[in-house]
Amino acid sequence: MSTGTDKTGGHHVTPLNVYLGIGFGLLILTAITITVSFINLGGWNVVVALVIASIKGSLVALFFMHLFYDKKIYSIVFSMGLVFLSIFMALTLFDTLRRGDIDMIKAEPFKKEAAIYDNRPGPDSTSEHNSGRH
Amino acid sequence: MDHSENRPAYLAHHFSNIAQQADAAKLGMWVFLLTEVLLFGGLFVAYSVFRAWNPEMFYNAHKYLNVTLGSINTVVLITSSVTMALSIRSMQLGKRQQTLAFLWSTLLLACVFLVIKYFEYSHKIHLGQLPGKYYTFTGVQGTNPHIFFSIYFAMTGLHGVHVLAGMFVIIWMIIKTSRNMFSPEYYTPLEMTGLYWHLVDLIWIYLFPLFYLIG
Amino acid sequence: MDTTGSLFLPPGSSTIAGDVDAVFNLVLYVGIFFFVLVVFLAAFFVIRYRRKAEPGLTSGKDHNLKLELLWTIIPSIIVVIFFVVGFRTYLKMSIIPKDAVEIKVTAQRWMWAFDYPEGVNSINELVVPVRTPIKVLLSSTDVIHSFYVPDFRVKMDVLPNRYTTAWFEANRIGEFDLECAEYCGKGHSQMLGKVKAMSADDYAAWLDKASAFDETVPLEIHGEKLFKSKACYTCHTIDGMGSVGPTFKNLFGREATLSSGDKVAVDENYIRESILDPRAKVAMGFQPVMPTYQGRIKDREIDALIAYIKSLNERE
Amino acid sequence: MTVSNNYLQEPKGLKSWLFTLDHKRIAILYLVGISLSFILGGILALLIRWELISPAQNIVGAETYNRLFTLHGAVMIFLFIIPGIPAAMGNFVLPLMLGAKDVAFPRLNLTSWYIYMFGMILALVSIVTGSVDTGWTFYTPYSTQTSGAVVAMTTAVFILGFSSIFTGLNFLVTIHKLRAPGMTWFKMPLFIWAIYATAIIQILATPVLAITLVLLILERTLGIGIFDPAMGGDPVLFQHFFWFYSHPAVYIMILPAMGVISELIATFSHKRIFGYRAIAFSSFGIAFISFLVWGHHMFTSGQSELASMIFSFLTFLVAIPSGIKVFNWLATMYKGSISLEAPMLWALGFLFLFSIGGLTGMFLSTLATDIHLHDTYFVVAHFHYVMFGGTVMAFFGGLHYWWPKMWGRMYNEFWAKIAVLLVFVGFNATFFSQFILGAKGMPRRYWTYLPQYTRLHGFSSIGSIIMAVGFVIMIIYLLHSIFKGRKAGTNPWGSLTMEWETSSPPPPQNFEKDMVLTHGPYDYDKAVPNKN
Repeated sequence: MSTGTDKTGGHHVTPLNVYLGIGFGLLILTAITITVSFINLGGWNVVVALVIASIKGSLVALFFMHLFYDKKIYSIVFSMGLVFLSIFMALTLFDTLRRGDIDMIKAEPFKKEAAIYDNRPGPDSTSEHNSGRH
Repeated sequence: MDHSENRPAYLAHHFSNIAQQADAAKLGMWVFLLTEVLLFGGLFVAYSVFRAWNPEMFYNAHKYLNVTLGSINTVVLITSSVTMALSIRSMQLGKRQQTLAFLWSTLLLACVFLVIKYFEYSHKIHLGQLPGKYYTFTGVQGTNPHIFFSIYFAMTGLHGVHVLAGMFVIIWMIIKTSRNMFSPEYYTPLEMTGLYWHLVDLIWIYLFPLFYLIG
Repeated sequence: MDTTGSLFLPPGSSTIAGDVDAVFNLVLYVGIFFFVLVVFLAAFFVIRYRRKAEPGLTSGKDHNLKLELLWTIIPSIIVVIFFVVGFRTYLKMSIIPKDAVEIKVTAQRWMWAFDYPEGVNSINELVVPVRTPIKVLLSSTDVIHSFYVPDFRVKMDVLPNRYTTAWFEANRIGEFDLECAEYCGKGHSQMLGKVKAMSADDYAAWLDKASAFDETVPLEIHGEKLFKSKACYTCHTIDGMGSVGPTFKNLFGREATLSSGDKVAVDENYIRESILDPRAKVAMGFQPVMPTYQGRIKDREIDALIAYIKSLNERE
Repeated sequence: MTVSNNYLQEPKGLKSWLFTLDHKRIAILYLVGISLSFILGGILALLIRWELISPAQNIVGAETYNRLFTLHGAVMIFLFIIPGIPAAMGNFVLPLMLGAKDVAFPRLNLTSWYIYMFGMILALVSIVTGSVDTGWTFYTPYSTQTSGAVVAMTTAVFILGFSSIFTGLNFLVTIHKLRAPGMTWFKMPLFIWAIYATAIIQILATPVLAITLVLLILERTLGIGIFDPAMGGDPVLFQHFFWFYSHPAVYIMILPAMGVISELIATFSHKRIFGYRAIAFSSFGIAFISFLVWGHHMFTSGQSELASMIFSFLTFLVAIPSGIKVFNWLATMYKGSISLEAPMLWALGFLFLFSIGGLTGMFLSTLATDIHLHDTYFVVAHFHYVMFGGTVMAFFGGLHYWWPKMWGRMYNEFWAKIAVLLVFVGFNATFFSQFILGAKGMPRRYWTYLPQYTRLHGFSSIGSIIMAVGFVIMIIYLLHSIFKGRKAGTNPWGSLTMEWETSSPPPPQNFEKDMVLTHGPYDYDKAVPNKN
């Protein structure tokens, strides 16, 4: 088993127009994402940016990387990366964004500015140096 | 061993036919790309954590990135992806000279990308917008802007290393192609190079809005 | 529930210990049941079905839906129960009573410093009134440590640049071990302390005494006590042996070489400076790891320590 | 039926070994590296136990002690257990079990071994150039502040990670593409399923370790400030990064062990394995859940209570597939024909110890009790029961099982039984006492301890000596058997999996003919293996 070629054959030749069309589409989408970034949508900016990036990414993966024509296994392998990356991100953010649930004092570092700003004039250089004392 | 007499030289002894070998290589390559996604994934997680903590600082710091250069680089990489795809298509059709031409243009575009990146980096280094404790710039409002630049340099740096590695592989492919080692029947290494190059492009597609276009 | 102390657990001495130990014992007994079940079955099968002759064909039975559902569903139910009881007790351990007395705990390599609301402080000895909820506000000045009192079943990591909290309420008078449970380097295993739970009267008396300096005892005897209570002994010896810091034996009056190469006479001023600003003049061959005692030691106490160090010089 | 040419003899010469592409030879090369690592790690462990026999300074000071336990952890984990079963045993039997001529990418396979050796040498260099005292966990900010060769050691681990990734990648593709005709997915031996699940973890988790170590090195050299609190970073974030790899890594260690145990129990019970699909799928269940539970290492770290709750719940889920495996193994033994040869004794030892290791994990996933037990000897005992009682028992069980196939010789059965007995007794003495120590409040990584813990520590140290004697005996009779052992037949245990259909040791091309599957791996109800 597993030695036969898939139905489209190992030598699917993508029409030239598909490549050029996808490439053109990617450039258009790039232009759109740049334009949108200059419009203030509040929290939606990042959503729009990521949605457009994902459309672009899908086009690259599906056509340039042939996932659209190839066996499903490759799509599964690739999407595993996204699944596990999401798990990693989500569970980590469950910690970092929810540290003040029970005791607000735990949510913030007591010295917000890093040590390198200690002797530097800056907008926020008044913070207490001897951080152990309280 | 009952190997059939007409085994081509590029078919390794432990595979029974070319399709099996090509499928194995492709699966291996995709698994490798999966590891690349997770390698960058760690940095994406660090990015999300710190951006969620300091959204203002990220917004203020991103203004010091040059959107024009970033956009040009995006266009350059997308174009290089198209030329890479076309080089493989030409080999499928048996047009070796065309393949070479497209590979050379991909290589050239990769160079352009890195040169632009070099100018961006040197400008930041000049201003003191360096990662971590070498950060000396004072213009950015907000908490710990050096972390923005740490993550920026880590992510674009890792991406740049991948571009560089890709260039070496493309050079190798140019050599192999000009030595007539590929044919419409066998061009697996070329195909694998293409997959890798598109992934490098794909990662940049995410890096670009996340750093240059924080709205 | 009073189920504290067993083959495994030390006697519990906080209000939460009973709850924790009840959960522990629940998991323990269920665990023992399953362990005995597995070992008994394995042993029984080995004896009963021991190979006696060359085997022929054996039974091909390879599934039994009822049995498989049984050993999937029962463990699922048990783990959900474990999770729920564990989480409920955890919430009790995490939510700090509003009337808790707040004591600031600062961990640094390798000692514990405690600041009480009355302005008193102590080192390596946390004195608390019994039957009073105590909130410890934890922070570290260097690396991660962990505040661990086994008898209270309380543990919390102590982080640099961030506060963490824990609370406990001692339910009996006594002395309990305090240990650092997060690896922090060379002195990790000596980063020990005591929690002393006292009656309310004794606690008040201790606070009084701690804020006063007892002039009736000779200064060097007082210094000897401070040598222990301020945890000098974790890094300095009095018998001439090397340690993290220089030995105190024959130290006074000697000429010391600094890591900068300069030489300095070990006199009253040098010792005073080394206590208050330890990193200013570090002796050659030692790491600048000593924490500052600025704000943690009184002038009179420095006098006492100097007197004690002087007393450690051998007479010719 | 001895065949004149076998992979050990042909071709000859050192060069033919160092540049071999034969998976069997690469397995032997791995076995050498892994055995040396195990011996080194074991010596370090004995030194640690010797130091801890009493609270006084017995042989080394605190600083040296800290280096000893760091090295013991790093060597055992990165150089022994993680590559142990997959790279050494998997490399040898995986293609044989599939009826394949080699793994999918033989050159990559050899490269993995060279990367492994390079990582090993770099790790050893770090010992010479100042050593590392951070613990194998490299927690920040300690690891960014301490002196010593932290960069060399983390680079070594980074490199070893690539070896692990390439091995996983290679096996995954081999399993997909190189199965013998007739071997459908559900006719594969369960060891293959276990290796497959392991490969998935290796591929998905190890890159995160790589980037974590890169960031740690950057933190140490450039002070980038992502993990360092003084630079505005978060040390707890480092723990997330580290455990996102290192918890699944625990399953990189135990899953192949479970695969070995499935083979041993089926062969030595001479019975069709009970619940084949349940065992195969539970490997995947465990592999998937392993990515969801890393936060249980951080219940006291200052992570949010919400995260602790989620991680506690998810952690409990691991118990279910693990339990399913254990019950299926027991059901396999029911009405079998059980032979107590040495490999089966290791497998029974595994059942006993792994049950304790697994069940004590319940105390640690329960939030309330973990607060008390975290970072104490209870945890040390728990993971040794899983890693040693589980993986190491299975490793040696598998080694004894496949030994005649590897070398074509039998070891001395009597001494083999003595050795497994000594290891079993010594192990329990060493580590069961540590459960009690931990629950009583003895923190881990302590160079000295309070007087109330002295008796149990002494007991533990004596146990470690018994264990060491067992291993010394094993090394002697195994080495002896390579040269003087009785010649082994093709199928000494009477097993039905495919690796027993070729001669012992196998020819360089594995099989004399192209293999076709004729019976399932556990068809003891249909086919009688010809035992010889």
